[in-house]
This record gives sequence, structure tokens and C-alpha cells, in this order.
Amino acid sequence: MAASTVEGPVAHHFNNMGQQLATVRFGMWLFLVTEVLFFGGVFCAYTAYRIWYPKDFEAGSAALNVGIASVNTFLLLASSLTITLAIRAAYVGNQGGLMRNLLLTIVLGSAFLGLKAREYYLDYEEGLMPGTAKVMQKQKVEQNGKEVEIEVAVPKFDIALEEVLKREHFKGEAHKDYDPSRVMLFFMFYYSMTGLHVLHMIIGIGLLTWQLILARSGFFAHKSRYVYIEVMSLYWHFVDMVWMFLLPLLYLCGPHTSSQAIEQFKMAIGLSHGGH
Amino acid sequence: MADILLEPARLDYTPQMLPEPEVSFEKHPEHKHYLNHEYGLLSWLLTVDHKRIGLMYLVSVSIFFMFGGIAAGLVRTNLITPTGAILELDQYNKAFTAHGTIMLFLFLIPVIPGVLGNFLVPMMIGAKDMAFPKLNLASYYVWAAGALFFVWQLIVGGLDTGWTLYPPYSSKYSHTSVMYAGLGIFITGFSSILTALNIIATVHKMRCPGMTWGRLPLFVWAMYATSVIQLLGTPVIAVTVVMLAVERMVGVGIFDPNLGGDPILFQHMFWFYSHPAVYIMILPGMGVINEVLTCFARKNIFGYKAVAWSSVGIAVVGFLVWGHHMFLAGQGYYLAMVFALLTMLVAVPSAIKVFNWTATLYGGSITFQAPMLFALGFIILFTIGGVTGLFLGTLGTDIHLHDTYFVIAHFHYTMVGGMMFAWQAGLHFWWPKMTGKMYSDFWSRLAAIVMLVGFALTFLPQFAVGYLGMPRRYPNYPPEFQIYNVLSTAAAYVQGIGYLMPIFYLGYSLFAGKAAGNNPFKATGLEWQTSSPPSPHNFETTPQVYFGPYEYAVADGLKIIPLNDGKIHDIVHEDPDLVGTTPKEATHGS
Amino acid sequence: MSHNPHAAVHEEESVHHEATPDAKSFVTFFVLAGLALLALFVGFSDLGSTKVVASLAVSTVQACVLAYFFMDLRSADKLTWLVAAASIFWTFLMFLFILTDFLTRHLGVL
Amino acid sequence: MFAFMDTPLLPEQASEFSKEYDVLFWYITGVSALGASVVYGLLIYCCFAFAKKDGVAPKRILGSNKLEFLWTIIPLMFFLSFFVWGVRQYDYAINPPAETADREYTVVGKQWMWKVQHPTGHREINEITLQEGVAVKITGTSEDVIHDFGIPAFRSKFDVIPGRYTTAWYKPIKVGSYHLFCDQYCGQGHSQMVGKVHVLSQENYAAWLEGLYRVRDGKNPVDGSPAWEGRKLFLKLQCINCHNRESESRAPTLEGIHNTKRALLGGSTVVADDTYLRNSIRNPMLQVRDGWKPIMPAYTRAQVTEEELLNVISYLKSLKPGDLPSRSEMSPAPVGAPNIPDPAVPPVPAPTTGGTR
Repeated sequence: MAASTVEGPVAHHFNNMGQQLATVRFGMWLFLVTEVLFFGGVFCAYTAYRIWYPKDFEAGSAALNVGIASVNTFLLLASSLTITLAIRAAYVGNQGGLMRNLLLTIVLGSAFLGLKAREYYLDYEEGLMPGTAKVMQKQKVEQNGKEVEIEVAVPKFDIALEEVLKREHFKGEAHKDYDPSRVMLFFMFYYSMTGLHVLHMIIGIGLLTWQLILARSGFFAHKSRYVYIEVMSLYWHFVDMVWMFLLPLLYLCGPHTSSQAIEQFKMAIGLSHGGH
Repeated sequence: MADILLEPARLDYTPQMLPEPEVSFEKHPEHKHYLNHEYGLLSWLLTVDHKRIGLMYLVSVSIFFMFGGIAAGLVRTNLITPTGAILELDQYNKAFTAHGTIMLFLFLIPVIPGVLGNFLVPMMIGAKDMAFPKLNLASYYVWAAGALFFVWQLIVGGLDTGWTLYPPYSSKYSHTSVMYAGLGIFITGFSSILTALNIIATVHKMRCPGMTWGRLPLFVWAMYATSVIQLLGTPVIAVTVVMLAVERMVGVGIFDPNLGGDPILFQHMFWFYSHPAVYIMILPGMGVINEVLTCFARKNIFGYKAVAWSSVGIAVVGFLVWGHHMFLAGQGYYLAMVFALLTMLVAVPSAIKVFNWTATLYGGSITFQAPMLFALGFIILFTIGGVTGLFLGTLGTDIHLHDTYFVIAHFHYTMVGGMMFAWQAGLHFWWPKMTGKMYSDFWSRLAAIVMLVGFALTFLPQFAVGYLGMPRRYPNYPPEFQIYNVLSTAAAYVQGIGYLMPIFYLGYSLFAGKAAGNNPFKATGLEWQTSSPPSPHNFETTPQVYFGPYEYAVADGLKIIPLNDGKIHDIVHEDPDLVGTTPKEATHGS
Repeated sequence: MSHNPHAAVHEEESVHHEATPDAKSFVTFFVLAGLALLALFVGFSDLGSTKVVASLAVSTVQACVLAYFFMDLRSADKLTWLVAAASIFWTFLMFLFILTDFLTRHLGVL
Repeated sequence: MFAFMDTPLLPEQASEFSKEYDVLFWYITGVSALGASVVYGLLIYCCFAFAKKDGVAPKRILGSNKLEFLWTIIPLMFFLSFFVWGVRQYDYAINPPAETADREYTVVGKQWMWKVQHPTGHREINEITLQEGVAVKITGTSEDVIHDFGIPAFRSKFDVIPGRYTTAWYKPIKVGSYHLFCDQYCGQGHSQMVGKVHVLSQENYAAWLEGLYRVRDGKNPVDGSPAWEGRKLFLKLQCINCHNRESESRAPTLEGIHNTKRALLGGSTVVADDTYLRNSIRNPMLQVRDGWKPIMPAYTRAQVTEEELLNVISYLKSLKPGDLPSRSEMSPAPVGAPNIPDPAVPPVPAPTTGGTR
């Protein structure tokens, strides 16, 4: 097909619509290069410490809510599907389908964010927040041959982590082959990486909403403008792709079981009250 | 087509495009150009015209250059006496940090891409605008917002970490506004990415008919290579700064050794960007030099392909050498060796460029107007800057010279001697195109000489004092080094005067300068084939390119030297490529 | 297409491809979902240290499928492939050098 | 105005490595100068020979693969020679030889001082004293931020990093005092984090080890030396109460008396050697100094052991005029001691001049 077959309003600085659309698509790919390097940086830092502290990172992973993460994975995949359907709808000129699919994508993305927020909240409830806060805790120590109880300052995070791991992972037994300060390092990465991902999701949903508004106003009546949806989808797919790596790196690297995941998810959405 | 070549009497150069009806303001004063087709503040603030955005960058970076220059003046003045002449210790630390951060993030990185890149790249490739004009404007405002954070950071007390922001000092021990500076770096970095993206997309997708890769002006090649670096490197420093900010905010962290973190990781990720960033700062300058030298020597560039590909080579290999900033920082021994080897490789393309520039002058017909003087100054200074880099890239010699004034002198010779001189060369070269006005020949030449002498004398003593071991970032130093520092400071004032001079004669030319005409230097590039100042959409009709960028010698000189095994012939009569009847590109660098 | 060198350089890029038909998209989705299930299955198993490698391998396949079909690398031109490859390559460079340091720093000197 | 005569042109070569270093340095300098002069020569030639002349048209030269190849390969060869030589030197500089195995010094950097621990137990701050011709290994770490332990005269430098150990080694070959700098920016006092490296001859070094030789103007023997231990006893045993520099003091000041002739009560003289000093403590009535009342109490082994006595004697030997501390500086006078106002002491106790931990 030659350029002349692509029609539509051309911006002042382009010669034809074909050039304009190819440029827009190319621009998004260039932007994605930047995004790859951006996430690449934090993934690289993560990997470096993962090499140094495998046990501690596994312990940190064990304390995460893998149930929500698993469900979220499928939500994102489904949203990737719906945005692809939206492209097709715009391509064939099906305005209703376009809006429906855009809306579905937004809903799925928002559902992801909702669950993610719930997960953050649960982490907060459990006290899995890195920080320097300390609490006084009674500890039994041996002094002059007899056992006495004294109060010592323990980082809040250490206690919370031990509690969560006891409940989720070691079936009520205390178990410590990790260094809590290094697990805190894992949690720094957990919050930074998922936080950056969430930020990208929010921006994506914003852009999708804008496209939905455009779609309602008939912007996509020019079929050639399906490329704008396609360009948006590139970004959305990329965000999906980042999650595909976050899942094994953060959630799946610790010991988990499927029944635990199901239980965690039920608890998170209030269907069960778990071991609290 | 051949007729224009047979008509050398009219032009003493061969433009890349066929002559179009000239738009001349002397003849048509009512003609609208990009400066006067709209009026009012909003027409500037909301413009998506790449030329106007370029000028907005010009004004902004000049202001920040002044800030950075004032900080430099404070630093140099303080160093007159061994115990610090005017500043307290922490004031000095803030002054040199302000100098470093402002000059790097707000001047050197945006200056040529922002001003000349914006202004010239679309014109040089025959496009009406950048690929994404709105993004271009947005990227200016993003940059300005980032710059505001730097200004705010200065107002609330300044930063004292050095521009390198090494943790754990920056993450834990510094009590200054690291967060604002970090935000500034992040945001200006984002702008840098957007500009780069725009330029790459423009070069790929917006070239006019006939503008093949082999006919791109070398400035465009250099900008392209620069943009590749910006696109690939900047996100990494952005995420590094994010991690640093998280660490500083939460109080526990990723680079803090007390938690099992590793401060060296920060250095790796920082230099992953910041080493290529020095090429972001120098490559556009090299591009400018290609344009200026060829024009004032009336010559084709010597070895077009070598110069073009050396830019790309620098962009790629430049990413593999960052570890030479960390030879003594505690990185692995074997890694240091690999980095040292690659560093030696990255020195080669720069050497190639210098030799090619020198060879370009051979056989020319050279005139010495201000842009040419700046360009020659560039070669002189950049050569010194380049060879002194070898001392620092060699593992053994770096041990002693690391973090001394030798390093300071080296990178000022490349950054200021290189980029600053290239910037001045470019500004003087394209000033008539941007404004339509010509500046004073005498004052501009004088400024070039004052800057050159002042600059060379400022930093030569620093090589000596660096070899003696004077560490950088020292407000107080052993008294036996005083004489070197006094010399350096004295020359710095001379240099400062040199930088002030263009403000006056360029400013004067704006109001009282004589009209420059469309092509005062008789240059060949597409940007010269349109009116000065250009019309809002650059060209009246889409240009069609028939020649390579530097065919200065063709029009009046049919003397062709078969240097290279006789492959180059009399192009007018025999070279079918150049007159454009076959799909091959015009011969270059054969 | 003509072979006139002076023709617009962008004519070639203007060739645009058809948007993916719905049926194909659904197939891709089910493949991706299946791979996600596999990743979870591996993640919930007790493979020890090989688990990370295995689940990352699954994720990589998933990412490739996503890029190739959903992101239309399938019908993209060489330039787009080059761009995608460059991003991977530069990320690889960063990993290569930085991780080399982390893995070899403790090694003695020659 | 300036000390022109003191301005150095080249750094001192004070270690074995510095000589090798300079060979490479000047080799690179030579090659660079050669390369730069080729460029400058061509540049100047072209500027004169091809300046615009009427009637002379520029030539159309596009390039030359031969030349391109030539000026790619020749610089590359030189650059690679720098690399190979540089690696060999780096290897030499950062690998301590076997002879340093039992001479490992540790350096701890903190904002903004260097703390040096000698393998002999001596300790210094912002100073490091070495023996000429003896190779030593330095292991460094930091208490807070990254510092860099650099000695230009040795052409040596290495970052000291919190949470890690990094090493360097030197073999000093020239007696003298050299600069010690912190080369990695470390905050406000970065430029104050400087010190001195003292390279001593064998005899002086031995004396320094004992506390008898001072490498700087300080009044105290080096921390960890016998003389330093003796000084602590001298204060603890309240010797300073009588042996001080005040006008009303009741006993000789003891500064700089070692191996001098002392006039005794009764007209004879004696050389104040170790035996005399020992006797004066164990049995002071044996030889009483002329001009002073015989009030010195005898110190028995129960009060001062033989080892302690040796330390005290070391201290006395190390005392030079003006070295004695003010009486109330370290140990206040005991309760009931005569309260003599000390004109040498300001109301605020003067800070100790180094040598403390």
C-alpha cells in the first residue's frame, strides 16, 4: 500500500498521513526504549542484591501477598487483550466497540490498581514498612546464670516481618535464617518497583480516559487514526510486560503454595478471615 | 540539473538544493518571517515553532550560564589564598556544587541540542518542523520546571554534595537540599529524553526528498548520535536518583552499607549515564565544528564517512567505559581492566575526528572570521583535553591523578575548550540566520582571542598543580600551590571578560546590526538556502536535495585531486552520482 | 515503488499494516494466560533455586509473545526491530558490567 | 607576597612506585605532546598556506581511506601501549608484596580525620610515620562516608569505603615529610582532612617507636610508645606536682636533661643517664640535685614496677624544653595539695595535642 491510501487530516509539518502515523508510532517505540532502560536500572540494582542476599530476599518474598499478585496478573493480561480489540474496532470503524473496549481496559486497569491498593494497605496493617521506627519489646536473656526479662528496642519492621513469616510461611514456628535489615532492602525494592509500575498504570489509565473522551467526540471517525490507539496500546502492553517480570522477581522467588495464594486472596477481598 | 553546475559565476559554492526564487528582505520588506509573523508574549510562550523554541532555550541557557559563571568566579576567587579568600568552607562547597550542577544540567547538556539542535536540525534536513512540535514545547517547559528546582534549591540554601551526589554522603550525611536537586536532575533529564526522542524521530522520518543518510550534514549526524545517548542513558540516572531519593526519604536504603547496600552500585548507575553524558556535551559541539570548518575553508569535509561513523562509534563505545571514573573506588579488579581497555578504544574516534578536521583545512581557501577562530580554538583546546584524558584512562597513571586538579583541567579543556568554543562558533555562525543581523567582525574576533587566551591560561596551571597532587574540591590547600592558583584565577577573570563580550556586540547587532542577507558566509547547507530569518515553515516549498552537504569546491574549482587511488574524478563532467541520475548517494569519503 | 533516489524518503514508511483481527488477539491472550498459569505453577512449586530461573524463563517467553503479537513486532519494519533490540542490548550492557562487578569484586587480584 | 621559591615544579618521588609511575607518566606525556604537535603543526601550516588568496580556488578533496586507516591504527597502537603498561603498573601498585605481610597498617577515615593504627600498636591521627626502605601495607575503611587516602609523593591513592576494606602499599625511599590528602569529597571539612606522612631513617624510626623522636612540633610522644605509657604514669603518680615549669616549683623540670651533666649536692657532677634517672626514682637521696631540697620520695617496686619504671625513664628521655604538660592539664592536683595558680594554664583546659584515641 502506498502513502496515498492512508487518509485523514495531516498536521502542518507532515507531507502526508502515512508519514505522520509512521512517525507517531516510531516516537512511541523510542519512548519505550527509555522506559526499558528506566526499569532496567532498578531491575539491575535488584539483581545485584539478589545475588548477594538470596536468603533474605526469599524471606522478604515469602511475606508478600501472592494471592493478589496472581489475580492481578490475569487482570493485566485481559486488559492487554481488550486494548488490542479496541485497535481492531477503530481500524474497522466500529465506534461502539472501540468505546466499549477502551472502557473495559480502563476498568480492568482500575481493578488492578484497586487490588494493588488493598495489598499496600494490608502490608501497612501488618507493619511491613521499611523505616527506622523502633518499639520496646520484652526479651528473655540470661544474666548471671538466670533468665531475666528486659526491655530492648527492636525495629518495628523486624517484629512485623517475623509475625507475617510465622503465619504465612513457617506454620507458626519462629524461624530465622535471614537478616531483617537486608529483608528491608528487599522491601525497598518491592515498594520502589511496584510503585513505579503503579505510577505508569495511573498515567496509562489517564491517557486511556482521554482517548475514550476523544472517541466519544468522534475523533476516531477517521479510520486512519486507529494508529493513535495502537500507539497507546504499545505503552499499555509495555506496562503489562514489566509486571510479567515483577511477578517472578518479587512474588514468586519466595516459597509459596497455590492454596496459600487462594487463601490470601480470599482474605484480601474479605471472603475469609484467615489466621488473624 | 547540470546547468546549475555550469553556472558557477553566480555562486561560489554548490547548495544542496536547486536554487529557488530567493526571498530577500531587502527586496520584500513585507515578507513575514518566524520572528515577526506573530507578536505578543503568548505567541512565544505557546509557540510550537522549533525556531522560536530554540530561541527560548537560547535565552534560558544563557541566563543559567551566567549563574554557573558567577559560581565559578566565586570558586576561583576563593582559591586566591590557601586558606580561602572570601568563602567559608561550606559556602565554598555549595559554590562549586552550584557551578557543577548548573553548568552540566542547565547549560552543557541542553545548550547545543536545545538551541542549535532545535533550530537547525529540521532546517538542515528540509523539514517544516520537528516530528513532534508540541512535545518539543512541552520538553522546554519540563526543562524549565526542572531548572526551577535547581534555582529553588539554591534559594533554600544550596547543595553541597558535588554534582556527583555520591552516597552515603548525599543520602545520609548532607544536610542540604539533595531532594530538590534530585528532582531537578530527574525532571531536566525527562526533558532531555523528550528532546532526544524528537530529534531521532525527526531525522528518521522527516527528511526531505533526496536527503539520504549520506547527504546529512555532519551536525545532524552528531545530533543523532547525541540523542541516542540521551535516550538510552538518561532514564538510568533518573531511576538512580529515584532510588537515592527513596533512601534519603525513608532513612534506610539501597546504597547504605549499614544495611547491606553498596555505595559503589550508585556510582556504577550514576556513571552509566554520566559518562555518556560527557559525550552528550561534546558530540553536538563536534558537529558544529564540521559545519564551520568546511564553510570557512571552502572545502568538503575530509572523510565524511569516518567523521559520521566516529560519532556513532563514540555514542556506542561511550557506554562501555564508565568504570574509568571508578578505578580507585573499589570496583572489581578485572572489571577495571576491561573498562581501561575500552577507554583506550573510545579515544580513537575522537582522534580520528581531530585528524579529519585538520586535513579538511588542507587545500582550502581559508578566511578567519569569528566562527572560524572559535572552531580553530576548539581544535587546539580539544586536542589538549583529549590527550590528557589518556592519562586518566590509563589504569596506572590514574592512581595518582584521580580526583586532583589534573582531572579538573582535563574535563574543562574538553567541556569548555570543546563545547563552549563549539557553542560560540555555532552561535556566531548561525546568528545571522537566526536573527537576520550581522554582528561586529572586529569585536567578535577579539572575543574569540580573549576567550582562547583566558581559557588556556586558566587551566594550564591546573595540570601542573594536579600533577603535584592538589585534590579537587579543596577550599584550603597547602601554601606552596598558591602561585598556580593565583595564575589560574587571574586568567579566569580574562576568560570571564571574554564571555561577557558577545552579550554586548550580539545584543548591539540585534538593534543596530546591518542586515546579514540570506547567506552571508556562502554556506551550502539547506538552512542557508532559505531566507534569514527563515519563514515560519522554513521553506516555501519542500526542498529537493541533489548533493552532499559540503560541495564548496565544485562551483568554481574544477580542480579535483585524486587522492584515493584515483577514484575521485572531475565530478561535474564525469561523476554520475553527484548529478543525481542513479540511486546511489553522492560520493563521500569514498 | 520507483527507484528514484530523490523521491520522498518517507514513502516506504507509510506502508501500514492491518490491525490484528479479534480471533488472533484471543488466541494470543489464551497463550499468554496459559504461560501466566505456568509461571504461577512454577512459582508455587518447590524447585529450590532453579525456580527463579524457570519462572523468569517463562516470563521471558511471555514477554516475547506479547511483544511479537500484541505489540505487532510481527509486522513492524526493520527500524522498529532495531529500536527494540537496542533497548534490550543496552539494558544487557548495564547488567553485564554491573553484575560482573558484583560477581568478581571479591576475587583477588592477579 | 608568595613563596615563589617554595613552589614545586614536580612532585617528590618518595616511594619506589613513584619512580616507575613517573616513567609511564612522561612516556604518555611525550607521546601526547608529539601527537598534539603534529596536529598543531598541520593546523598552523594550513592556516598560513591556505589562507584565502585571490584567484586560488579550493580543492575538492573528499578523503582518503589510507590516511583514515593510518590515523586510526597509529593512535590505537600507542593507546594500547598505555593500556598494557598501565595495567602492569596498576597491578604492581595495588598488590602488596609478600614482605608487607607483617607490616599491615590500618587507616580509618571519618569526617574529617584519619586515624592510623600501626602494627606495632602505635596510633596516630592525621599522620603516618614510616621507615625509609621498609614496605608497608595499608588497609583502610571508613566510619561514615567515602574518603580517599592519597599521598601524592608516593603516587598512591585509594578510596576508603564504609563497610569494606580496601588496601594499598608503599615502599618509602626518601626521608622527609609529605602531604596526605583526602581526595574524595566528604563534606564540609574535606579540605581539612589532610595530614602528613613522615618517612624517617632507620635510627630515627627506632627512636620514634620508643617515643623519643618527634615527627612534629607536638609535646607528647606518640600514642602507644613506651614514652607515652611513661607519660601517663608521670601524671598518675603526681610527679608533675613538683616537677613542673612553674616558678614556685619544688623540683627540677626534667626537660632535656637526658645525657647532660647534673650538678649534685656536695659539688660532684653526674651524667644523667638511664641509671641516674632510675636511681633518682628508686632511691632519690643517693644523688640529690644541687640547689633543691631533698624532698623527693622513693618509689618502691610496689608503687612502680620495673616495666613501668622503664616507661617513665623513656618519657624522661623524650622530654625536650617546653614539653612538660601543665600541671592541671591531665590530672588535677589531689585533694589537699598546695593550690598554686598556674599562669601557663588558661581557665579552660587546653585541648590535648593529639596522641589520644
